[in-house]
Amino acid sequence: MSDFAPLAVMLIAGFGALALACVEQVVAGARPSPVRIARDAVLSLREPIARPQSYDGWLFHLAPALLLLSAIAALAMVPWAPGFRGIEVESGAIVFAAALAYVTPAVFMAGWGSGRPLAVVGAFRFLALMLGYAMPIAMITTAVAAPAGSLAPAAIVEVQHAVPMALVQPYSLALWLPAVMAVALLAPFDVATAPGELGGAGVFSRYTGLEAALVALARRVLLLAVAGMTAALFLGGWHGPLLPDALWMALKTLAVGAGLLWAGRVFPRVENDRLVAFAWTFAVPASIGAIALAGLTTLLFYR
Amino acid sequence: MAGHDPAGLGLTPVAGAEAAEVLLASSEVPEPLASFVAGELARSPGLQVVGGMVDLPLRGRLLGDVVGGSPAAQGEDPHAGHDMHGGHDMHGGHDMMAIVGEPSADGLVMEPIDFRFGPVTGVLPGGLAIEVSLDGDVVASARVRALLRGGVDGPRDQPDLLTPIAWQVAVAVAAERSEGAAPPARLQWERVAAVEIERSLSHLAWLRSLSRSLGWAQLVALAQRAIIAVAPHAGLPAPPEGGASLAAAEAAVTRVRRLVEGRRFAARTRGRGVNADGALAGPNARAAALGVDTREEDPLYRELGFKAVIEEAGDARARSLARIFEAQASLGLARLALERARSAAGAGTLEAFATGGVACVEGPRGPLLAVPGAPGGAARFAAPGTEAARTAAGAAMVGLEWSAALVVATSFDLSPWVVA
Amino acid sequence: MISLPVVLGFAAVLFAIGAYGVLGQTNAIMVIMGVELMLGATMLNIVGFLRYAHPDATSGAFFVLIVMTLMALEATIGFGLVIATFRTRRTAEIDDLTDLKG
Amino acid sequence: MNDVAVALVFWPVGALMLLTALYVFITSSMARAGLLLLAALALESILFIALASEYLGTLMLLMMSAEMVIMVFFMVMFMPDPGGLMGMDMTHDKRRSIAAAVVLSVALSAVAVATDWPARVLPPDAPDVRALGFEIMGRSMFSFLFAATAILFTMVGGILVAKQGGRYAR
Repeated sequence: MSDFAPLAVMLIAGFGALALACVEQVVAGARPSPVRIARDAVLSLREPIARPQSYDGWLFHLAPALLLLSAIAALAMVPWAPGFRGIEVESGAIVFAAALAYVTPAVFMAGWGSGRPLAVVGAFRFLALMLGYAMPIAMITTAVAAPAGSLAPAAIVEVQHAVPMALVQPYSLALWLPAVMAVALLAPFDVATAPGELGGAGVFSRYTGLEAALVALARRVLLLAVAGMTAALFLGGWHGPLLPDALWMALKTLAVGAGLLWAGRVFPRVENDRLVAFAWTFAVPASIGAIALAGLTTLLFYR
Repeated sequence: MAGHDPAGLGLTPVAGAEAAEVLLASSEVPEPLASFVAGELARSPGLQVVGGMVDLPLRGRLLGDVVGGSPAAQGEDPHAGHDMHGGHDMHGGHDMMAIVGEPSADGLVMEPIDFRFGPVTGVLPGGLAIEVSLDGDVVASARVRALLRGGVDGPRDQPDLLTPIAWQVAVAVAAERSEGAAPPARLQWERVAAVEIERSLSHLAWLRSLSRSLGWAQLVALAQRAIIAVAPHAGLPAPPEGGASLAAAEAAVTRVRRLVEGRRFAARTRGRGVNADGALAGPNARAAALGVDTREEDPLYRELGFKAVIEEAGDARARSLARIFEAQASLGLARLALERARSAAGAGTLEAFATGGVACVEGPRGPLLAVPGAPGGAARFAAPGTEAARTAAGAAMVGLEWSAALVVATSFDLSPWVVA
Repeated sequence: MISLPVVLGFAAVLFAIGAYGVLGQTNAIMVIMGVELMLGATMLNIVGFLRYAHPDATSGAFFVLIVMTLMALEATIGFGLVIATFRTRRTAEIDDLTDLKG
Repeated sequence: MNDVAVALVFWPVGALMLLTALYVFITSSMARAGLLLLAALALESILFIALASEYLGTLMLLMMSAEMVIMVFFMVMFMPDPGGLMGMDMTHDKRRSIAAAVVLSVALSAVAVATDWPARVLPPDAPDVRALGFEIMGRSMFSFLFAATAILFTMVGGILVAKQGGRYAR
C-alpha cells in the first residue's frame, strides 16, 4: 500500500461520485451532463448554511461530516486493482461494515438536529431499519470471507479467480443487496430520506449550501463504496478475460450502481414496518444459515 | 400543475418546497397561501412566485362569459402559531417526572408528535394541509384542511379552480336552461369532449401526486408523459387531426394503467383506507360500489355508449383503479364526441338534463351542481360529497403508519378549492 | 513512549468516570451508560496488558470479546427492565423505584 | 505503528476520550449524552487499534455505533425531557459520587504506576486475528459457546421482560 493510497481514495471518491451522478441521470432517462452537475454543485456552495431552530443544532451541523467520513472510510476498503487494493487492513471487510455502521448515527444526528417532526420520524425509521440489517451485513461479510480464509477484501477477490462468489453463494448476494441498499439510503428502501412523504429530502431536507453539497457527495460516495464492494465481493472484482484489471472493476462497479439505481426507480418505496419485519423474520436467520452454507462450500470446494 | 411539462420550460421539479427556487401556480396565488409562501418559503433566497403564467387557454372562447375573475379566497387564515417549523413541540418540557397521556397500542405512554403536513408539499395539491398527531410513526389522529377555500357542500359563489371546464359547462347549461335557449348540437358535443378530456387530465395529475407519495419514480415519469400527451387537447376542441393524437394519448394512458393494475401498486394500496361512507360521491363512491354516475342519464353519453366504472373493494387500490379506468374511457368518449361535433348541425336538444333549472355535470371528483343566479348576478355552485371525502380521508389515516396514511389520504383526491 | 502504567492510568480514570455516572445519575438509562463506560475501561486494561506485558495471551483477547458481549447483554436486560417499570410506573427515575426499601 | 506514532495517537485520542466520557454525564440533552458516549467508546476503539489489537478495535467500532444509538432511542422514548430544554438536574447526592470517583481513580492509577510490570513488548503489528481465531475454536471453545447461548437467552429474556403483561400471560 503506497503512501499515496489515501489520496487515490479521495480522487476515486470525487470522480466516482461524478460518474455515478451521470449514471443516475442516464437511468432517469435524461441526457447525462457532468459539466452541469459540477456547476450546480459549485453554485450550491454559495448559498448560506441553514441554521435550524433546534436545541441540538451542532448535531445537525456535524452530521454531514460524519456521513462523508463513514462513506469515504467504507470506500477506502474497496480493492480496485492488484496494484491498488485500497487501504489494506487485515480485517478490511469488517472495517467496511463498521464504516457503514456509522451512517446510522449520522442520519440520526441530521434528523434529530433539524428539529422538524417529520425529520425525527425519518431518523427513527432508519434506526429501526439498521437494527434489523446490522446483523445480516456483518454475517454475510464473514460468509463471503470464509472461502478466502481471510477478512481482507483483496484476498476475497483473489479466491474468486475461477468463479465469482455470486455463483457460489447466490443466497449471500440476495441477502446482501437489500441490506446494503438500505444502508446506502437507496431508493426502494429510502425510508429516512423519502422525498415527498417526509417533506423535501426527509432527514436531509433542511441542509443548504455547503452542507447540502456534502450530503449529496456523501450519498454518492456511499453508493460508490457499496457498488464497489458488491463488485469486489460477489462479481470477482478485477478478474476478467480481456480488459485490464482496473477497467473490469470500474465497469462492474458502474454496472452494479446502475442496477441499484434502476431498481430504485422501478419499485415503489417499501414501507418501513414491512422492511423491518422482513429483516428480523427472514434476513437474520437466513444470514446465519448463509454462514453455515459458506462453511460447507469452503470445505467442499476451496480446501 | 396539469398540462405543462416543467422540464420543457427549462425547470426541474424538486421534491420539497424548501429546495424550490421557482413556485409555478396555475392561477394567482390566493391570500392565505400567499402569506404562507411569503412567510415560510421566503427563506430560500431566489424564490419567485410565478402566478397566472400557465392559465388554461380555454376560458372565453368555448362557453361565453367568464365566471368571476380571480377567486377572492375567503379561506380562514392558517393560525400561524402552530405550523411545521415552529420548533419541535415534541420537546415540550414536563414539570412532572412521569410522562402522562393514554397508553399507545403497545401499552406504553408516549408523547404524541403533532405537526401540520404543510400546504405546500411535493405530494398533495398546493393549499391542502393535514394536521397530524403521530404516536411514534403511527397516525393517532389526522384532520385534512384546505387553506384556499373555506366552504361547505352548500352553494357557494366560487368554482373549484382545479377543474374549471366542468364548472363552467354547468354554469352555461344552467344559464341556457333558465332562459330556455337550446345551444347548437355542435357546441354540446364539444362540451362533452372538453369535460371528458379535463377528467382524464385531472385523474392523471392526481395519479402523478399519488405515485410521488408512493416514491415510485417510474410511475411518476409515465404519468407525466401521459399528461403531456393529453394536455394539448385540453383547451379547445382541436381541429380534425386532434383525433389522431388522442389515440397516442390513449396509448400513454394504457401504459400507466398496466402499472396501476400491477402487483407493485397493489402491494402498497390494497386493503388500505377501506371506506364505504354513503355520503361519498364521484370515483370515491363508485370505488365502493355505492355512488351513481350522473353521466348515465345524459342522452348524449348514452348515445356514445357510456358505461360507468364500478369497483367493489372501496380501498385505496379500488379508488385508483376506478380513476385510471375512467381516465382511459374519457379519452375514448372525447374522440367519439369530437367526431360527432364535426358532423353535427342545427340546434341541439334542450331537455338534455332538465332538473328544474339546476344543471348537473359529472366532474372528476363527483357531480357538480350549478344554480343560475339572478340575471346579472353570479351563479351558485355546489359539490356534494366533498365534506364526506375530507372526513373520510382524515378517519382512514388513523392507525396506519405515516407513509401508508399519506397514500390513503392522497387516494381520496381532495381539491384544496372545495374542501372545507 | 507509551508504557503500561500510562494505559492503565487512562483506564482507571475512565473507570472512575463510569463509577461517577452510576453513582450520581438518577435515571436508569444513564446508570446503564455508566456501566458501559466501566466495562469499556476494563477492556482498555486488557488491551494494555496484551500490548505491553503478555502479547501471546490470546485468551486475554478472547476475554475482551466476552466483555464486549457482556456490554450488549447488560444493556439489553437493562432496557427490558426499564420498559417493564415504565409500563407500570410511567417513570424510569430510580429514586421512585424504592418499593423493596425497608 | 512504531512507538512515536503510537504516542502521537494515544495521548490526544485518550484525552478526548476522557473528556467526552465526562461530558456524557454533564450535558442535559439526552441525545447529546448518548452520542457523546458513542464518541467516547469509538475513540477508545481507536486506542485499541493504536495498541496493536486491530481486530478488537474494529469489532468494537462496529458494535458500539448501533448500541449507542439504541441507547439514545430509549432515552428519547422514556425520559421526560429528552431535549434537555428544561435543564433539569437529574442527579442525586452529587458531591459524594464525585468524591467516590476521585478517590477511585487516584487509588487505581496509584496501583498502575506503583507496581513494576514485566516489560515484554509486542512487535507493533503482530497478527492477532489468526491467533484469536484459533483461540476461539481451540482452547476457549466452551466459553465461546457459553457466551453465544447467553446472548440467545438474553434476547429472549429481554423481550419477555419488556412484553406487555410480563412473563406470566395474565
